[in-house]
Amino acid sequence: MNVRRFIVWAMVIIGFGLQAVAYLALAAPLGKPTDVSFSEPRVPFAPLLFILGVGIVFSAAIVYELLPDRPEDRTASEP
Amino acid sequence: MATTARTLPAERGRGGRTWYPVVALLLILLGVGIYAYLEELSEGMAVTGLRNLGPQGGATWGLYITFVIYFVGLSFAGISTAALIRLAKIDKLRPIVRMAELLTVICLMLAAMTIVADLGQPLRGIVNLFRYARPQSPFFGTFTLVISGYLFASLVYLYLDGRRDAAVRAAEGAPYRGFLRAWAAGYSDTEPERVRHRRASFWLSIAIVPLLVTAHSTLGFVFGLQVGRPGWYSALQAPAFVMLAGVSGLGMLIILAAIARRSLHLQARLGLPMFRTLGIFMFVSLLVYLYFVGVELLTNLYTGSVRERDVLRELLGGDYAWLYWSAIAGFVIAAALLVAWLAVQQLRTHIWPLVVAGVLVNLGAMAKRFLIVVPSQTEGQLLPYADGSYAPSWTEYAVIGGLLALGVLLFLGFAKVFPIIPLPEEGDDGKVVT
Amino acid sequence: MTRYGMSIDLDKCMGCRACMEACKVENSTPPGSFFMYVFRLEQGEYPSARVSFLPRPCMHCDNAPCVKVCPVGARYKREDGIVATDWDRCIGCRYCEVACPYGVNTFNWMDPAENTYLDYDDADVAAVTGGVVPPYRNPALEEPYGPEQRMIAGGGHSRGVMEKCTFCVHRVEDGLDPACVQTCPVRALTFGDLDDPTSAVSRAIQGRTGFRLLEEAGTEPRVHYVGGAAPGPEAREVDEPVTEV
Amino acid sequence: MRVSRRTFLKGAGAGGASIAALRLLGGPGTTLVSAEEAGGPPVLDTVPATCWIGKQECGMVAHRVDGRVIKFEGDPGSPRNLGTLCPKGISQIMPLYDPNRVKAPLVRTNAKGESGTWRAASWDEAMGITAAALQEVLDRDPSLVLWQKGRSKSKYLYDEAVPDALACSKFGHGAYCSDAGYRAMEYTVGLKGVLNPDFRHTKFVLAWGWNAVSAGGNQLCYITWPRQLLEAKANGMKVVFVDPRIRGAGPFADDWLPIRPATDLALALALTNVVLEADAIDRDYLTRYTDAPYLVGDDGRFLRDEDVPLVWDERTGQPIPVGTPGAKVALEGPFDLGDVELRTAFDRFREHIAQYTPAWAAEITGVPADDIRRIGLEIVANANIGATVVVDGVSLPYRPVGIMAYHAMQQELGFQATRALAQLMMVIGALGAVGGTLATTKWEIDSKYYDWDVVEIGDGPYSFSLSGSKYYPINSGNPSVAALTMLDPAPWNVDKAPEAVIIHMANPVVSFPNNQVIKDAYQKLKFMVVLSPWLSETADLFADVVLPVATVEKYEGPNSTSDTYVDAVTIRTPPMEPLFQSRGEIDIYIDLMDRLGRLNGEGGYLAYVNEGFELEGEHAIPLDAKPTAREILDYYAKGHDIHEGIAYFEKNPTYVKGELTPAQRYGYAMDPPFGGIVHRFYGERLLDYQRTMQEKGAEEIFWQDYTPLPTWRQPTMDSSPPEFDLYLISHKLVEHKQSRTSFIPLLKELTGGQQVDINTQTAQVKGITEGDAVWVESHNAVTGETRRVRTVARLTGTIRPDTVSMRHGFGLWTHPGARDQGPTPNELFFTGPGYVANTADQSFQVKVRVYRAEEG
Repeated sequence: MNVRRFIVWAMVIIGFGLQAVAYLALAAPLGKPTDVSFSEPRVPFAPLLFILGVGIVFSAAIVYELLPDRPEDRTASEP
Repeated sequence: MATTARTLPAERGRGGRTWYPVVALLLILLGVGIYAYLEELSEGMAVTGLRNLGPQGGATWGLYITFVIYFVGLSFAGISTAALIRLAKIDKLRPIVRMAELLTVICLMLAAMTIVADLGQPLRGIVNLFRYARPQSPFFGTFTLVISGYLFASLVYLYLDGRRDAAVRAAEGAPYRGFLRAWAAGYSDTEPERVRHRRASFWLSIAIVPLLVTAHSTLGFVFGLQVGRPGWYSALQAPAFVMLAGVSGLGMLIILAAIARRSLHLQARLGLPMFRTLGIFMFVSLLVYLYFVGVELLTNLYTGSVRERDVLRELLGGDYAWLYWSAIAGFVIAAALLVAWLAVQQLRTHIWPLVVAGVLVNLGAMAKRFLIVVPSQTEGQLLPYADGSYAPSWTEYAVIGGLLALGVLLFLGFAKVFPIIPLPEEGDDGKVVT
Repeated sequence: MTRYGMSIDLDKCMGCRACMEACKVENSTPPGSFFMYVFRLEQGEYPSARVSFLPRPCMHCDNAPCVKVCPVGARYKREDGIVATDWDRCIGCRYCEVACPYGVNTFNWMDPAENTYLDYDDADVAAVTGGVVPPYRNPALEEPYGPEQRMIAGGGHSRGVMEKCTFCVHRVEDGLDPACVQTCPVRALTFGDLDDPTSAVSRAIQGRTGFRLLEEAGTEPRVHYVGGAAPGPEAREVDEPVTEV
Repeated sequence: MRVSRRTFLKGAGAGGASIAALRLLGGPGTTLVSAEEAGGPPVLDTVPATCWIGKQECGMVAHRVDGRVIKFEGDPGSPRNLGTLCPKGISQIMPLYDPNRVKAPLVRTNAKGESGTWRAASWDEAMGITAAALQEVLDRDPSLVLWQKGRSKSKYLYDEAVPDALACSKFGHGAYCSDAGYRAMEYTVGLKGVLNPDFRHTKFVLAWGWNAVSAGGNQLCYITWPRQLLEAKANGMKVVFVDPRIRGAGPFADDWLPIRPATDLALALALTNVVLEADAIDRDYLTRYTDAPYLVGDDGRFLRDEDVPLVWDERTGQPIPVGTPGAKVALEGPFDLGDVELRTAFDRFREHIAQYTPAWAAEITGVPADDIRRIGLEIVANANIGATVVVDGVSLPYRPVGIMAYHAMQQELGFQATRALAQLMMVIGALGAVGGTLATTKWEIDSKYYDWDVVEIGDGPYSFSLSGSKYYPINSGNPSVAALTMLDPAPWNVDKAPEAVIIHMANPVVSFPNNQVIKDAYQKLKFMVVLSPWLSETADLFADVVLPVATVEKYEGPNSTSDTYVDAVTIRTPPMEPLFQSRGEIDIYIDLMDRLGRLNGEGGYLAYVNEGFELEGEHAIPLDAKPTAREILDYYAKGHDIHEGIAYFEKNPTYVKGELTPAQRYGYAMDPPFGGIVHRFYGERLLDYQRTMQEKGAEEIFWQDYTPLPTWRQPTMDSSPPEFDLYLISHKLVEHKQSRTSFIPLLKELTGGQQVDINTQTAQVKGITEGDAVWVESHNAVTGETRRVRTVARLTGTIRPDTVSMRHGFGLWTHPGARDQGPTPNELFFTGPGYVANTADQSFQVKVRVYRAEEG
């Protein structure tokens, strides 16, 4: 397993993880609202983190394609 | 390679005679739209035809929300085609994959802008959504998944899919070389790169498909979860949204493909088989959608609550009947046209039936979106408020018109600087690039 | 634990709409904006036709659809049962309005300062009022309320935001009844702590047959109607307000 | 569609564009300015006030911020409203700050009769002009000066002292209100009031033309009666609504008798018929307190010995003078006296009523005979004749049957209809009994009881009000009638017309019926001064001078705030300084009287105030000074055991005197009972008047209703041609009061404008659908004149199919907020023979036709 794959997988996992955490733990709680806490994110800008998560996951594809396996790949593939 | 390259569809100047007047017209429309929106900002939304439900006897959601749904619906086409190509290996569709992706990206941007246009506090809206958005609100999905996630994913897809062409064009010395170089990011069309790209796109498609469904569903949930609105509260709302999205999206794609085929003289590459595939997909999803409509109609007629039936009465025989029946007629005619096209030998060699059908389903889609949004507000009061009414003001029409114009401009603009039809690879017909 | 609620005695209500006017003055709401609304309904045919009345404040639901759908938490449920609107956070998407089965939400389509009942851009009036618009506006409406210190009192605040009945939170936190309850000439409205069996509102409900509006919608309203009956589908509105917005 | 979209100036966006850019950055639009932002923490306080908009002076608490009133709330200490307020009361915060008020004294700069153009004048100049103009007329003939009010909120400082000090003529609004009923009750039992139930003790009430949820009742606004109605219903009272149009009263009605308009007399007679048939007769009351046992000759007059009427003594079997000690007076004859047969007034009454069977009345009133019989028997069942009850330690007759009949009696036969209802109550002994029918807050004998018995019908020339004339001997002073005589004095044998008019809280050209004629008449006036907070339509057309009057922010009073059980008084005190240059009326009159030299000394304004206020000795207002309104009211308060004086009312809105005693409430409990007067069951003098009128050559239409016993005849309007197939009546809205409220935006928003309520089936027949524009065209059965107004049709099942109804309070045009609200029904009603009762009272019923506007 080379560095590139590792990073890509890391990004995917972190991305989804961030989404899950932001959605379930950081944003305003789900459930029948009984007080103001249901209308306040537990961490400010939690929604931004969620979107960030989505972003990271898909950015993984870019990394997957653009990041060279080993430095010499790049030189090799120069036209 | 230069000689061959000059005949490439993406060459500048093609359709130049009509290009500038068209752009000029679009710019005027856009200008009017901007003026209208500035007026909305300065006077407040009182300049729209929107008013409060109940005591004010109006509709609080109107043309703007209608088009938010419509735009998001169109975006369905792009990614779904792309996915089909990758997952279902339908290579026939490859020539239009970029147009499809572009359609998605532009529509999602338009949708986002339309939402902002519908906000009473636009600036606050942009800030507070990132700051406070609540997962419990169906808007959360719309905002995070549809607008942000979906848009980002599409951009990534568009970007990766365009690297090769960017590299080729850059190599040919096409204008905007810096831009093209940056896009290509060192792509040199080597075998390992192609393999990587295919793999990347494959997994991307895999990842996008669920996003696709959830995204369009959440939009459906925005309405479907509202127990307080007769005509909205329905489990069919989400799937119906997805289906109509597919229908209108594919319809629009057919129209775009036909235009490209005409204006870029690509009868060869954008051939009948491709249209045939698109046509069949549209036909199938249209049938499924019509089935949903029938099911919903039957359910409400049979067991709908009094208020449900009030709304339905308005749709079938009341103030909104003309719109409702024109929409249905549009869909049915489109379906009939497609059947004829599939069945009748003489027709099969033409694509105009598909285009007509595409136009019809898109008009029908706009109407249906409007009919989902408005009547449940004006006639769907659960308390005995006198019936309301809603007619969009010129401001709303102008803003929507401006956004549509902006969409087309972006499309044309993109086509100006980048091959709107992917450059042929080996195996494709047309010249080979090496 | 105080949980506020209201009872409305339909055997008493005479549909005079004093509550609507008290509300409008107390909260200085703009034209066309009714935190409290009184239906005058007619059903049946002569000679058995009958008119009935139905006051409609916000129901301050325990399972409030508007709170659930608010994308930014501007509409929230207070621990004391009041469903509040933070006009300083609201982005004006009006989702709460379409989600509410009761039609209680009212949106500032234009700047309230430009949307007044009379043209108060008048030097002589300003000389008396110090330029307050409308002249009867209560500064208490610009204060934050509750432990969360949010801007939730009154109406006519800002263009492009949603407003609705606050149960007169600025009065309630001072131990007063909401304006509608305070003014009702026939004492059809009662307000107080529904969790306290000895409170006026609890006593007004005890032993009376009654209903809550659109309970089937699962909204769990905190407004209880006693006497009378819920309006049937054949009820049609008469004497409806005529307003320009 | 209730909402009308604002239209925006195009190009607003262009200018707005720049602002818009800022808005984008600035985020929210400006929230409303609050005093706090004006600097420093706000000073909050409350001061007393008294409701000004309505008729019953509810006590109020004004909430203030830095001295600026932000809200009026009800005064918990006021018996009438117990801390509550009606929509009008709450909304009067808006007229207080109305920028459209008259801000300075105005002097006319264009011709009368057209919409006025004005120049602002100083108070000194305006008062100077006014005084000079009045002086000129007063010097020639004080009776040519007319003080005309719509409403007055201080009887003794305005209605009495001003006209008395000027020795001038005066008009009120009673002839459009309920004076027909007043006249009947004054004449019959000597009370200043119409009929109202004793809600605290009653079990059965006829709500006669009283729309409980929209209008006031006898002498009080909406707010007090409805509360008492609900309390009574909670105690098991049953209420029957007698009304062509039930509307909002529906939910509270145990029964609804949809009576044909103006046939109230027939229904009252038929109910009496049922009661007599059932022999539910309080013989004790009738014998002891009324003239029912008097022996009546065949000429319709009482038999007399000298001047003393005779009654039949059962003990001696002989007729004897009334009041002969030890006599046993018989109520019912006939008595055989040899050759002649003697009958009592009650005998005549019985014979008279016998013809008025339920079946007969059903034809006329449209109320089924069975219903009439049923309701009649319920009256009998509830009357408990002979029963007594102890109230505050006093044992009194208990007759828990009441009637609320106030504005309903403003009809052609209103005077006799009220007498008939009073007789119905007298037969069962409910008048003045506990739980029965009362007429005033306190049972006090009014001097008019005597006046109406000695009316001198002259040969003329008559005064322009035609009081004491052969046309309307018992007279309510109807300004619309006066307008007729002013326009055309000769046929009425009137020699004088008023030349100068002081308009006090009135707007005759809009809010009085037959207003076209009033306009023509006022055109002839030499001078008019209008005291008003707004530029009234009357001022707009005819005023020479307009004096800006304060609304709620002034000293005024005193006024009763009794709820008919607890006695209380209020004096209006200003919650803030009078806005702009406005002043209170009292101060204006004091200044005016001073300029006219009528303020000081005996026979001056202050002297009459002392008289009216019953101020003597140390408490009397010095006749040689020029006091302020505050000082005058201070004298009043101190003179009536409120030792703090006016200062008390500057701290408290209401001064509660305490519960009324039975003797103050119930005629039976007085000593002697009913103040010792004889109730005129039989109207002998009415017959005398009829004969005199005939002798003096008055036409039948004038004398026909001067009958000793109420006698039914078909109303004049019924001879209108059949195409005028509908009865037009008018109704009040709880949101509006006379011509003072329809331009208050808060209230305007609730009600919209004019509309004609029409029965759904009737509308279908006429091809009229909800919201159609229609013409309502009225017809005068006597002159053949027709008038029409355009309005909007609203369909309802709560009104008789042969009746349509329009709202009062609209038709104004000077205030920007009042425009486009449609016409007033007053344009459709007629004044003159056949449309004015025999007491010169305006009737509010006329035959009309209603048709789609396109057709017209």
